[in-house]
Amino acid sequence: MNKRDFLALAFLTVIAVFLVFSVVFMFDEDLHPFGEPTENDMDQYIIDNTQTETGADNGVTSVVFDYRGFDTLGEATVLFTAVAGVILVFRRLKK
Amino acid sequence: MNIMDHLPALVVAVPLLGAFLTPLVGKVNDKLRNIFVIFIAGLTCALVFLLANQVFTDPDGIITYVFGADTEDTLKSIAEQGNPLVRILFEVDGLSAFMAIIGSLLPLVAVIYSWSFMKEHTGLDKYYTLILLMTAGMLGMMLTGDLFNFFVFLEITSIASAALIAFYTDKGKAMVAGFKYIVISSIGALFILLAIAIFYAQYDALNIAVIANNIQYGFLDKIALVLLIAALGMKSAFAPMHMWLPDAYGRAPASVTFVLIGTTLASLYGVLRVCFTLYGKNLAATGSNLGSLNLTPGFLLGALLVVLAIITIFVGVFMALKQVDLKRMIAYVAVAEIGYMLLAFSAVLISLYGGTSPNTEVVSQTALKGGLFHIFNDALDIGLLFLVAGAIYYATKETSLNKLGGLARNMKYTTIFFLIGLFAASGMPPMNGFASKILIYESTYQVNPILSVIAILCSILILAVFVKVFHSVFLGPEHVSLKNVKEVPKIMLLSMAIISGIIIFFGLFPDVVVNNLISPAAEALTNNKIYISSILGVI
Amino acid sequence: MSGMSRIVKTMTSTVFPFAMIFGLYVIAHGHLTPGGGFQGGAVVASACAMVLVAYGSVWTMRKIKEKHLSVLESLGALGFISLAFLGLIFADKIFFDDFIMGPNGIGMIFNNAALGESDIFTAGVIPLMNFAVGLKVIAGLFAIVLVMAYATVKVKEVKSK
Amino acid sequence: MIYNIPYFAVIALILIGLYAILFRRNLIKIVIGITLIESGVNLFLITLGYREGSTAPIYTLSPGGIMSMPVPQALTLTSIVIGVAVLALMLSFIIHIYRHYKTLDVRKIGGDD
Repeated sequence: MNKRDFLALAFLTVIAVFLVFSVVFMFDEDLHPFGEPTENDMDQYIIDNTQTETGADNGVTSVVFDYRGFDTLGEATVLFTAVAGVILVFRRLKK
Repeated sequence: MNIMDHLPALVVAVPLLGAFLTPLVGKVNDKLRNIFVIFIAGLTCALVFLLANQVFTDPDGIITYVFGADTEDTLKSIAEQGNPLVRILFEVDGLSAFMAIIGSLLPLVAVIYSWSFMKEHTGLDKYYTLILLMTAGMLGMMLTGDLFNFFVFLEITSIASAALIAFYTDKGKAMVAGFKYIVISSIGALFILLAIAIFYAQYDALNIAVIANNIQYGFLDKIALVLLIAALGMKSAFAPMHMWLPDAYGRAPASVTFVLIGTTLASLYGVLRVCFTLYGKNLAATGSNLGSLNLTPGFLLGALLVVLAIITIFVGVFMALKQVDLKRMIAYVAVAEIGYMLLAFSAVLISLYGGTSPNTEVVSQTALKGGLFHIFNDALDIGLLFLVAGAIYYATKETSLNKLGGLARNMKYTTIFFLIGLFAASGMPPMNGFASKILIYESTYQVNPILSVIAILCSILILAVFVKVFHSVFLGPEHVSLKNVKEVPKIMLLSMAIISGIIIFFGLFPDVVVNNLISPAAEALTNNKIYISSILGVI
Repeated sequence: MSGMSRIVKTMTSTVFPFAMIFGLYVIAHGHLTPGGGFQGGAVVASACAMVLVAYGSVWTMRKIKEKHLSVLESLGALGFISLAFLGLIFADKIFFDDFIMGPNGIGMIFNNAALGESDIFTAGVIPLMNFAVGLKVIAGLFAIVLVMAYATVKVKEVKSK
Repeated sequence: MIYNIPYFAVIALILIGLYAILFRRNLIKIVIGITLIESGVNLFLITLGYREGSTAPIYTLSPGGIMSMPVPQALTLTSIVIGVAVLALMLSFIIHIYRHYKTLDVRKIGGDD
């Protein structure tokens, strides 16, 4: 094991110990245990109103295309950007 | 439909629409496409100015726009019935409007410049599409009031920039620079997403104002702060993470670099928004005492940033001294200029929350105005220098300092523009750089005299760097290969003249700019209560 | 990349229509069942990518160019943003408003809530946006895969074909 | 405590990804590291939205009962699409870099053209 790999392992171990420690001990204060989110006004509002406000049965689609539709425009733009970028990178250089 | 009510949405939607239309228009005719792109960039710029005018004349100084529902109804239902805020909204305050002016001005000049600068290249349809997408992404980052939306626009900006940095695909170094940039920015974006998830887990909200109202500054919030500062600092080239910037700025076409400056500043805007608005409530919380110092979170953050700022200035200046490539040298000076802005903002944090200096209010306001003014000046000065470097490359196909010389004989106008940029970037009196740097020196002197001494010395070094460049590129003996160099086309000179005109105007009348543009932005930055209460009603 | 064996080609031709129909089903029922424009588009694009793998990129490039896909993608993106802009003109006159649904909606067929009854003609502007995004994703993903596959073909191979 | 296993999976994914980015020298492996971090973050988002005993937030043929939270799922969807876009661009850069330098080792690229 050379020096570089040793450093790598030491660095990652420190981060790992820190994160595991934080997950184990910080649960009751900040982060809620898996399966029990306590603050959920926004999501409950969406579940209750998706059918009447947007007319969609699928709650996720109603978020994607109605409540947070502008994000989806951005997301579609990201894909458009990537396609334009890939085509630009592989273009023919001579006219 | 009254167009004035929908300005925040149109500012982002118009360049997006233009970007989607550009490939189709490009099928018809090249010239038509160029005119179309300039028209769209100009329209965006005009819309931004109208919006800024609205914001600056608004009594609260904040314009809100909710997507997909009536703005007033939504805000009323939040304030009165206590409904949660589920939709995305744009919240434009003085700072956003100020940044958006920069973000729309740069692409306009860049597309005018590209008309003849990029004429010989293929793939211009995609090139112009990506420039417009960068514009839309930048403006979206600056105007949005929603964290996840900020992330999405950040990704649009970085993907478009990465593809454009690698525009010269026949050069291996350009591809490496693009790869570096996309790796750095996608890691940064993932950090931001992790921070957003942490906020979502605790407060079930994605809106900046709602989170800022509820924030507790607990353990997880501290992790989120570190993640956000690290990621946005990485994207705005703070010192240990600046490595991508010289590569990216140096390898991209000059017109792209000009817009890239705007994207870097948009990330810096993100840092400001996070520090002052998102965590604004917690910065003054009482911390432990160390001697006479009160270690509030704001003071600690300021102390951290001041160290980063000094390192950034040093790295930028000293690396610039030993460069032999013109564009890389200017890129390192750009790093140093970012250090100056960071120095000003950390001086604000220290003087506001450190509680050591007697006239806190004056010092922090001076530093804040200096920092914000310097954001605009940096974009103009460094941008002008890059445009000149691009013009030199256009005329000689060369950027290495060793192979250039005596250009002043054949390229008179370019030489004048370079001189203007030189004086402005190194903060010499008649130019705008002086107007903002003097504010920074003044305020940092009050915080700690050593800081301002370092700042002044480095500024002199920047002047030395550029005088050396000026001597070796424009004066001195003419190289044999450069005998037949011609002045660049008029349209490129026009775009450089626009920027020089703004620089000289800012230098001669700094008060006009400070009173009309900077003061509302500074006001918006220090007072995050208005930002929160304009969404959630009176708190 | 050249084509693969005859067995693979035959299997691809058989499976391709089914994958296509499944993808289009996912797009069309985005507002009722799990899925939507992105997911269905990804399914259809994978079907196209399967053809690309089986028949080789040179053959595929002769059938369809990335230029055409790029135009299709632009059209999809334009459709999506136009639906957002139409919200400015009709109904409540707000960007990104659902101008078909609701009390002021102008819709003839899409203007009713689903309320648990499976019907494609519900949910206002959402199915239309699903179709626009679906078109965009199909064209976009296939264009990326096609361009990248064609770029890795050796120059000799192109000339010999 | 044992129910928090998803969070540990998130930590493991992010750490493996960080390791690959920081200490691997092959460009493709760096990209794999980025996608691993992305999976970790997506898993974290999805995990946040789960309520005990809940079904998918879809009313078509729904069995009734509580539904899980829809917003994290929508965010994850957006984040996945963005990940695909970034991945495509990074891989095309790698193809070009390989053409220029005939290697994928980070130590050997970036020299003169």
